[in-house]
Amino acid sequence: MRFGGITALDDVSFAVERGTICGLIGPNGAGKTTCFNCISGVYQSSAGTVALAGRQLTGMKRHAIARAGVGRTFQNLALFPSMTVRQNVMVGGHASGRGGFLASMFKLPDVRRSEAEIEARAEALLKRFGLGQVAAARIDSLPFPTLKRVELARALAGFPSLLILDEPAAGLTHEEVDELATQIQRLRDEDGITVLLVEHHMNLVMRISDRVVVLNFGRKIADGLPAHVRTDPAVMTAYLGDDK
Amino acid sequence: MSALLELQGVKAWYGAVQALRAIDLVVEEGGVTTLIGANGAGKTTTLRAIYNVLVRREGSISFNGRSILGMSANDIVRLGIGHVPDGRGTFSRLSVEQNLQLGGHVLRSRKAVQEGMRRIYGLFPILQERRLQQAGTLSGGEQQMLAIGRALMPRPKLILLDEPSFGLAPLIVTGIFDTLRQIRHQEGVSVLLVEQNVNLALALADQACLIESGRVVKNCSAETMRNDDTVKHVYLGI
Amino acid sequence: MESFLLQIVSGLAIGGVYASLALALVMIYQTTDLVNFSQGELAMASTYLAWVLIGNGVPYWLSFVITLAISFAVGFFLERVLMRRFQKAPLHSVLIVMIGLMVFINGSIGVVFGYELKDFESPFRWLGGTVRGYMSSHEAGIALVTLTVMTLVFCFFRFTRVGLAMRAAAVNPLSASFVGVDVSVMLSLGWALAAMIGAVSGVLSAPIVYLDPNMMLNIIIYAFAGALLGGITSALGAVVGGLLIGVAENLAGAYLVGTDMKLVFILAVIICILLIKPNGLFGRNVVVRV
Amino acid sequence: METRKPALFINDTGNRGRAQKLAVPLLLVTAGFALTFLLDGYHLLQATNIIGFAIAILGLNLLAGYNGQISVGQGAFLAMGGYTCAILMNRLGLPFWLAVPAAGCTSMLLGFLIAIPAIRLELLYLALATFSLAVALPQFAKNKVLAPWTGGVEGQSIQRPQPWSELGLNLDQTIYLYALLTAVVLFWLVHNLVSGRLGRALEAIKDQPLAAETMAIDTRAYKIKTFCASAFLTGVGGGIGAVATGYISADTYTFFISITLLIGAVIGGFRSILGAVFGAAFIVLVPMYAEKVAHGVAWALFGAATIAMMWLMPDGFAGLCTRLREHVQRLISRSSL
Repeated sequence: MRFGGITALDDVSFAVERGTICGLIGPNGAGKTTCFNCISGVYQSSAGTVALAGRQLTGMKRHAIARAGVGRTFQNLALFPSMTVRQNVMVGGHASGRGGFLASMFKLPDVRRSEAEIEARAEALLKRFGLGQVAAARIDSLPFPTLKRVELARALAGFPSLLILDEPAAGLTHEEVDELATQIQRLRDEDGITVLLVEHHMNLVMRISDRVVVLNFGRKIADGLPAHVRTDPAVMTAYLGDDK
Repeated sequence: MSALLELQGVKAWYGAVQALRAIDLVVEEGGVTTLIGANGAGKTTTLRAIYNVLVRREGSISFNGRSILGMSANDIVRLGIGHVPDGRGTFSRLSVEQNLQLGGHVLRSRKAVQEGMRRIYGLFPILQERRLQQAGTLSGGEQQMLAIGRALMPRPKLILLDEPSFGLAPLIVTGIFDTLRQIRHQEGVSVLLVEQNVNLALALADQACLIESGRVVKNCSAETMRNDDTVKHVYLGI
Repeated sequence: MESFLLQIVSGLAIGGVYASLALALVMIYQTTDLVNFSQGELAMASTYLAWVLIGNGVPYWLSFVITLAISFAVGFFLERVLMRRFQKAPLHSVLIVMIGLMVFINGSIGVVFGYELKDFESPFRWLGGTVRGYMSSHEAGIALVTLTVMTLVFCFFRFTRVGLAMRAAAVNPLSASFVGVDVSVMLSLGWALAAMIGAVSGVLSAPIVYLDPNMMLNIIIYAFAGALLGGITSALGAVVGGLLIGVAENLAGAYLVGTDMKLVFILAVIICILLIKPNGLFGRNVVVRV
Repeated sequence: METRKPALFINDTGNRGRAQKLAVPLLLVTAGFALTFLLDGYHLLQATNIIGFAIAILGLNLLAGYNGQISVGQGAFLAMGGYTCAILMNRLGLPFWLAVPAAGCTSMLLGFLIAIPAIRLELLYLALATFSLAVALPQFAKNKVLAPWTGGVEGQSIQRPQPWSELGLNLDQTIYLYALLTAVVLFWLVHNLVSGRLGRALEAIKDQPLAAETMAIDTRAYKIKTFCASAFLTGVGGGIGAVATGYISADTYTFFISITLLIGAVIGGFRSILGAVFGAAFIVLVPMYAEKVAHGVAWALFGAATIAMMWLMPDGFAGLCTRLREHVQRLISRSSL
């Protein structure tokens, strides 16, 4: 799996190994989010390519990228407020469902079966993330940390092979971050999902990443094991400023 | 020296998201306090909480011994707190002069506005040259000067500076910080400085406050903070 | 050739009416990013007010001034009392509230004054029948008054403290509050000024289209077109756009599609602008954030 | 991480029994059926009108309430449906029960043509464009070129269809019953659509278009299809209205008809199926009585009701019912504890 030379940023290239967690960090304005959006197709990169398991994603429509196996979460949450928690997670399984407008209107047997599959998948995920009790609750009635889990469950419902997480730790307490770390590791170890993690919470990134990529001013300034990256002088300068 | 601005146990929320959990902070009369911390730690949010914009907050915030918790931003300006927001927030489609005029919006007379503009042009001669240009056409450094000048128009007792170095070349940043030193003495203004560039900020400040995930980790003199490893821990997860 | 010029000149005059209503729309758009669908009906209500005043023997220009003042106040309170409650509501709710307001005003005026057409005297009779054969005296009057109003509006925004504060609040409300501008008052003032400028367009167009509760229905569409053509973010654009639409409407009516399809023509213009050049002639790029 | 007890539940799948879910619709259909034999001609005509409007509003609800696209010019589809029926019945002698679905189809075609530019517009501009369409609509109807088909300003009568006398029904009853059956089928279809996977996709597009796309939902295709379905429904509604009234003209399809549909949707509740029936009843019944007082009263009431509705219960009458039911359920569950 590789992302070759994403521009809009300045010639950034890096690759993420299958079944690993890769942390993408950098100070404010470093281009993390831009990079992120290039991968999920929110922005079109002006040059360079993004490829998933050898398959070109560049130029594909967003929904097609999602169908190809890229799942994501959003920094400020992008849940669907007119739906329940369960329905939110079920939307995540949209791609695996069958039946168009007419088939759905007449509730053909195939549509019923596909609906049952999506629901079963959603139930399993709700249970896994401890959301069983709030499955029928409206989104706006739930606290933020719970919603973050809903979003994670929703992203998983689509069977992604690559999951990109946009600041999953933002707004969480220490204990909640610990639990999040365990969950992300489970994604890698049990589901075999590749995770790209954009995060400000250094502690989390350093703890669970197999590899860390550091951006600054739209350029890659470091790329390697967490232990190496955090002692890299270029990274120090980027974060703390020049030592004068 | 006595406390000019004091925050005690301040919490703040963006909608349902709690961004500040417990912030205690003091800016002394005539002093410079810097608020440092990694991205997303809640530095900008703290300034917004003081100014009562975009966030819902709890706790105690007092200025000059008087609680400003229930006040709206436009009243807080009148009390003498200027704000140089993140991203500078200049009115890009208005001219430099109009930006400064707006900075003097709370001043009563036209004469006071004129006088204030002369003062600001004295501090930043380049702004006088660019007087009639649209603010959006200025360079990043000039916009930063304009934003600072605008905040200084009504002679505030305190200014809140949000990342003045953001997106600027190192040489320009040094220039801005030199000017800040000069302003501090010339205008007798206290400063609450939020800055990502820790070393630069600590060189200017007397007091420093390090926060992480919306909580104060360490509150001490800038001198002590410089020699403390907590900073590295917070920034780099060491 | 003679008649072609005539069409242009009279188009410019009626364009003045569209321009003022378009200016009113832009004023609210600038502060709230909303197109006020009830702007035309507000102007219609103002026109009825002027009609009542004149009917009761108040001199024309005094009625004009009183109407503007009351419209100003109504606009101010409408924002304070009604629209403010929907400040955080989803966009479609606010649009529906505006349409509800429009329907309410239309119906209420209909109940009080009835739906039959009423004559509205032009105040410009004394100018004589036509000016050099090109425009009727009323058209010349429209041009004169709209020009004056626009000039006043521009001076207000350029030279006064409040005008500058309003612009600041529109460009960047957060920064405006950082310099001590009370943004919420500026919002109300925006509605007040819009209602006032809209009233000018209503009172001036009444002698042409006659007074009835539906008089502004077509005019508001021309004003939409004008505002969009100029770029909905630009006051100057609204004025130029309004004038251009006036001319285009007249020319299209005379040479292209016939008077009975003018509205359809304008509809096509609106859709073309939206699809091809949504920022209009003078509008700035609206940056979409993700 | 202990989760807070949820404050509000929505009834999604599995919360209520099947019988309970069917109770209200069954009751409505039975009552509707009974009305065929209870009402006299004039009132039955009004009831048919309500059904026609209900189907039309259902189309608007699907478009705006579920998919988040607003249409202020929905009258265009109503007109398309009405004129199609008139032309097919008068010119080709088609029976009304074939003309009405055909009306839906022509209207759907128009919907498709409008959708292609419309889905590119942001909500505000979509509202603006459709508002303008609503104002310009009568000019299409009055247009001289189209007049041979539309009947222009004078309008045209629609041939009275044959009643189903074999079933012992007179003409009014025939049309009413046909409308009722059509409505039952269409409401059932739309219910199926919105309660399944596609319904969730449509709402996802309304709530968070960007997130919807990252869930592999093709927003563009779904928006166009929704537009078409909505136009179909409103066209059928327009066809039924025209057949029931037996006469249409340019004045039938003024700007006000578009706004009336919108108001009906608001009153009933955008995001509901049965709300369309309440909304339709409101827009037919209120003018029937209010306009006796003075011309314009209904319109003033519509405006006031719309504002009040958005202020007090933005989810309309249907939303009020849901909340009442939730309230009752909570009381019951509390007392049983």
